[in-house]
Amino acid sequence: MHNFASSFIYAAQLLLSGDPELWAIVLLSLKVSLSAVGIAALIGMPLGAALAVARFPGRGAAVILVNSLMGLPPVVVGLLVYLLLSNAGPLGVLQLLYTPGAMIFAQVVLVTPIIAALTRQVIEDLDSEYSEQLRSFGVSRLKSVPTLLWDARYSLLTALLAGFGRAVAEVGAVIIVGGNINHVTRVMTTTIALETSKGNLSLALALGFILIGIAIAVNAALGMLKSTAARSAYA
Amino acid sequence: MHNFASSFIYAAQLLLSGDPELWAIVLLSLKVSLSAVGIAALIGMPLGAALAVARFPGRGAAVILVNSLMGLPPVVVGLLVYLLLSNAGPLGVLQLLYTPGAMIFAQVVLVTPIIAALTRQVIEDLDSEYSEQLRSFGVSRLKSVPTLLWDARYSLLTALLAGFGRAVAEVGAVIIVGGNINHVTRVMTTTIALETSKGNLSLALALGFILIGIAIAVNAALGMLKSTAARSAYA
Amino acid sequence: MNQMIAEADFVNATADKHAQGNPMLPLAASGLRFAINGRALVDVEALDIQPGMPTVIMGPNGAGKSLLLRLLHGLIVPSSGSITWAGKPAGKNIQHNQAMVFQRPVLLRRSVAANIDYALKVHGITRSERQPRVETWLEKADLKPLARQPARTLSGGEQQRLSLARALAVEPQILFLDEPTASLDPVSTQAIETLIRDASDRGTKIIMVTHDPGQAKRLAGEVIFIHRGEISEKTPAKTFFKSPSSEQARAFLSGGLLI
Amino acid sequence: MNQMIAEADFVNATADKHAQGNPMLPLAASGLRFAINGRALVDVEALDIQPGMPTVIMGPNGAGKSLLLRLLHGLIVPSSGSITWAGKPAGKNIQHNQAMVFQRPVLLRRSVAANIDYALKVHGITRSERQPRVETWLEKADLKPLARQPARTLSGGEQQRLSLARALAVEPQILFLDEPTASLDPVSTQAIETLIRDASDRGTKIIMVTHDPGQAKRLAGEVIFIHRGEISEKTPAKTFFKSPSSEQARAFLSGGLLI
Amino acid sequence: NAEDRFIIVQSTTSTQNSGLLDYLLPIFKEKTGIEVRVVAVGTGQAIKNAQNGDGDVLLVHAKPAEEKFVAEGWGVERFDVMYNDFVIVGPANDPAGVAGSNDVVAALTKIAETKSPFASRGDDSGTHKAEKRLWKAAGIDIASASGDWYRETGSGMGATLNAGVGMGAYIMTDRATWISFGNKGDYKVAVEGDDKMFNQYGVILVNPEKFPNVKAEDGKTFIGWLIGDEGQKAIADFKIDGQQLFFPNASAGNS
Ligand SMILES: Nc1ncnc2c1ncn2[C@@H]1O[C@H](COP(=O)(O)OP(=O)(O)OP(=O)(O)O)[C@@H](O)[C@H]1O
Ligand SMILES: Nc1ncnc2c1ncn2[C@@H]1O[C@H](COP(=O)(O)OP(=O)(O)OP(=O)(O)O)[C@@H](O)[C@H]1O
Ligand SMILES: [Mg+2]
Ligand SMILES: [Mg+2]
Repeated sequence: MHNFASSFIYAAQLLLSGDPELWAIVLLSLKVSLSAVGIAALIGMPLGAALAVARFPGRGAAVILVNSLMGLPPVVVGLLVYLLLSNAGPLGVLQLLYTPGAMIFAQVVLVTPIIAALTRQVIEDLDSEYSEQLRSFGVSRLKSVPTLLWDARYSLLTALLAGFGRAVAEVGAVIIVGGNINHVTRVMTTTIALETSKGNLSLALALGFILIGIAIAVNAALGMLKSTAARSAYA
Repeated sequence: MHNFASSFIYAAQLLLSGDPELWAIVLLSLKVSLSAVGIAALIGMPLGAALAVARFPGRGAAVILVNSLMGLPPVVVGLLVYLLLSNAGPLGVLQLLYTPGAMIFAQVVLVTPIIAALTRQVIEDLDSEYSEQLRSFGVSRLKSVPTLLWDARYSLLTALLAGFGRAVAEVGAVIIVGGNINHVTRVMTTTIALETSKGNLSLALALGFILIGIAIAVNAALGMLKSTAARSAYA
Repeated sequence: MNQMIAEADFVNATADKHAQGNPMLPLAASGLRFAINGRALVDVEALDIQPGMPTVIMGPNGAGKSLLLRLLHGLIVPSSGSITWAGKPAGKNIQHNQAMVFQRPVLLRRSVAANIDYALKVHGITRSERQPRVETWLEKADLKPLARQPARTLSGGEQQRLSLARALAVEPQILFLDEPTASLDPVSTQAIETLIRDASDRGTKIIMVTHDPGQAKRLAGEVIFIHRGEISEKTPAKTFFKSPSSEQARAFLSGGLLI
Repeated sequence: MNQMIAEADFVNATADKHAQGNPMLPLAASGLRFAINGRALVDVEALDIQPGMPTVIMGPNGAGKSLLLRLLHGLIVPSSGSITWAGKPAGKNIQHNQAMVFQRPVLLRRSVAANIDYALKVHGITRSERQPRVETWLEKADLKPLARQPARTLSGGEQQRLSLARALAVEPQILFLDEPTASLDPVSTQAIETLIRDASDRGTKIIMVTHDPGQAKRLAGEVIFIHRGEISEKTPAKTFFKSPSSEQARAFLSGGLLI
Repeated sequence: NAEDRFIIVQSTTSTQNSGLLDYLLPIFKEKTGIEVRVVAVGTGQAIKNAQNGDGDVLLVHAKPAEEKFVAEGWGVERFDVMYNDFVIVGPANDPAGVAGSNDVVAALTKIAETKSPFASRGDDSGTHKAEKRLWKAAGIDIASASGDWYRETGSGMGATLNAGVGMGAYIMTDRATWISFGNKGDYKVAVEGDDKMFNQYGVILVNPEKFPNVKAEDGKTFIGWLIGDEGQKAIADFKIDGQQLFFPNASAGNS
């Protein structure tokens, strides 16, 4: 039977060994996923909030669509982005394929609906309280988006973290558009997939523990930020 | 250049052809993911709600942990479940490996933290309103969980849908524990991965569109349920 | 205008001081109906509000007073009927010159001062102008020591004072008040009534709901009495309290039961 | 007990009717302090509440009345000090026999009837017993026609009546009321005061906050006056309104400014 | 219950992606009533899974590793089944000028000299191991070129082909996968026919003494069929576009 504890120890050893290749992979993972989440938040949060407050025919369908796109399969996103960025594709001139840029692109596509859908829910809940007051202030529905996003910022953190979780954990999209090229586009998840296919299950699991450790570190850092951020004026 | 429109048409043709193999795969996908989300909801919602209302030392750390586990990589979950269910593993006697049961198991592990983390946020927001009133009624923090879940049910739907999105889209875990065995454990995502690796990109993309269509159908069905459900008594 | 005016008659005497030229008035509504599931909650055949001293709306709980204010302020859309301001339908510009204090204050998740600042900002007032105005209104609402406190931790009365100060700060031409002193102690009530009177004297048209006949006597130029969504009467304040014309109002004022 | 009792003196005469044996009293607090960021918002050296007619808490906005109720009811934990009920510290059993109506009603996202039903259910009352009780209290709070309406769409006054009915329905031994009639019309106020008086007569100890001196006169057995978190005085109601012993209460009652 | 009569075969992606198993297995089931469930993963993972007892039969192409598997007692006995060959495919414009070559060492040397992109699976699979042996024979240090013109995709054959075609790189692949591959673009076989590019498949029954749950009887039946006349003929009969993909050689097999 496989010994989980030994994989834990293996993970610690790997980290402590200070292997520069491992660190390069860890850093690339973080760079790609954090960039993707950042961009996805810039798109998804206003989008989700607008969807929460706007009233237009077809809004119900739009909400269902955004919710559904949370189920975009990474492999499909990878394929779509691959076809867009490939030399034969419409964005081929950018020469992004098999670069970290392509991986960020694919993850943005994957994560934006998640952040948008969760933001819509949070903002809709807050808006049920704020809506009449804001309109009384003369703030139109769409113009109320920044206010709602700001006042819901602590609740929205969870949406952001869900997006980060998806980005940092997925392998299907980045492996297609990044190619998992050693020293260029190899990240944690693609390495884990590779080691698994080699049958190096202990190593794969150890890398998995390191990846979860990274996720915990990022979450803890954001959690810290949230609680040290003067919670004054927010009750 | 690849023609996306043609993949759309291809997808429609595939569906209309009524190919029993395709339908079997679609149904297995739905069965596995819906079961997994159902079980994950039964575990994750009370867990998330309890985390939202309970006060104990280490609660902050627990919240960070659950948030982080949203970033569990499917491949790692697949590996862990594989090692548990393998004949050499502690649960080998169950003979679940390479069956749909194993796939449900893995997806439950993957989805539970997502549902729990999002539930925690929703319930924490509602509890900030309800908490004192419920305690005045003599309802202890933990006993208030069912009330809070019930009164937040419409907001929680989005958490459920996020979990469903993750389950129906992921491939890394189900391919390891299910083995992508034709006619037995082949689902939409593993089929897409297989066709991609065969270089049948049009077919893969067409299957991807079908998968997204399924996600939309499930979301629309739940959305319908929500709006026909007497929204009376909920304002 | 800081002396304390308590005598209703004396107040009435200040009526002539009102700027008669409020550019948004008269407010006219006709055939105004608001129904939910076919049940008419507000059903006002005709309503006409002129410049002058405050118009006070009275009536039993659930009569439709709050709904009427929200209809007039443009927050909810009538099932049928129309509302015009000085002959024109409501629009962006008209909305801009109105403010409302809700029966249940909605305070933003910000500090007390930031709540006032926000209202001024979205009203288009520049940063440099805002700061002194925020200070002034904190002072007037007696909230200065609480300026940095999260608004949602204020006591019930403090919240009500803040939401009133926030509405007055933008110096609207029309101000809707929904029971603005319900949670205030007698001293605060007096102070707030003074603020309301000051605004009214400066030309702001006050349209307010209250359950306190004493307050209505002190402030009202005219009283609209609502019962089951319909206007029973609309009478100058003096007449109303002496001899209301509708039976419903008579029963209400004498403390009889209304069913 | 359905006749309408309005004369304060007559009410006082009913004091002897009170069940003297409320098993949870006396309520005693000592050294009770609640501070946020080092600022004491409530600071009560000693408090002793005995069975009998309602104890009414008065004081300016922000004095700490609501915080004191929440401390006594066990919703917030004091920074220091202790509270005992008939000599015992608060516990599950004691909590079970109390109810509170908040200044700002918190209604569940359910129908009006379901709100009352919920309170009864979590109080441990069986389904068969619940239904008639729900009906009774809907009737008493004049909410029968609104039984199926979502509670959160009620008007301000209706919400307040519902939350009072919900609290009374469990027949608590101790009932905290935080300005329970602030949004009520005069008729509803009378009806609610009757309900309160009935409960008090049946032995429920009422501890209530109000800003309305008239209401305090009508209901109170004794008055506690709070100023800046401290108890200025605790006096039998008759004495309090004639000659309050503390300067703060004197200023408050005469409408003077308190700073 | 016939429904329940099945064995699990741990195999590699080439046998599945080429369609060979989809062709063979129904024939086998028709005859014996035994369903064969195939888990197609990397060679390393397939062996590892078999070592955990999660399979009854192992069908892969990495002879040294297979022999080690048997020597360590995980498997009962190894049989040759069939072979195919590796080819190097490249873009039509042929930047290294190797098209038409049948000398793989010379071709690899040219690719390295011209620094033409080369996509390697880099996953320690049977194919990757064979490729590394060829680079070694050519005396080229690929480690120093990694990330430059030599790109290790760390993926299966299909993913590497997709990526290689996408970046215009040469790729070494087994012929079966290539023939059935659907995303060829303008790619053609550039190098083929060198004896060094021979690719042998073997089959092993997982040791039932180590894992009592191994379905030894049905497993043996499958192996026997595969290396017997019927199976061997079926392998030879499997064609795509008229081309034979695998060449049965069980009779010539060593044990
Ligand atoms: N969404 C709704 N659905 C059903 N009934 C509603 C809804 N909104 C309001 N009502 C009903 O309409 C009536 C009028 O409500 P409104 O809030 O205008 O009363 P009000 O006169 O302001 O009373 P109060 O003095 O208690 O504040 C009430 O009986 C209320 O229950
Ligand atoms: N979390 C908090 N942080 C800072 N100050 C607070 C907090 N909660 C309450 N306060 C302050 O404590 C004081 C007492 O509040 P409380 O709600 O008890 O007043 P009150 O006597 O009930 O007043 P009102 O009559 O207006 O309801 C107020 O000045 C309030 O601003
Ligand atoms: Mg109202
Ligand atoms: Mg209070």
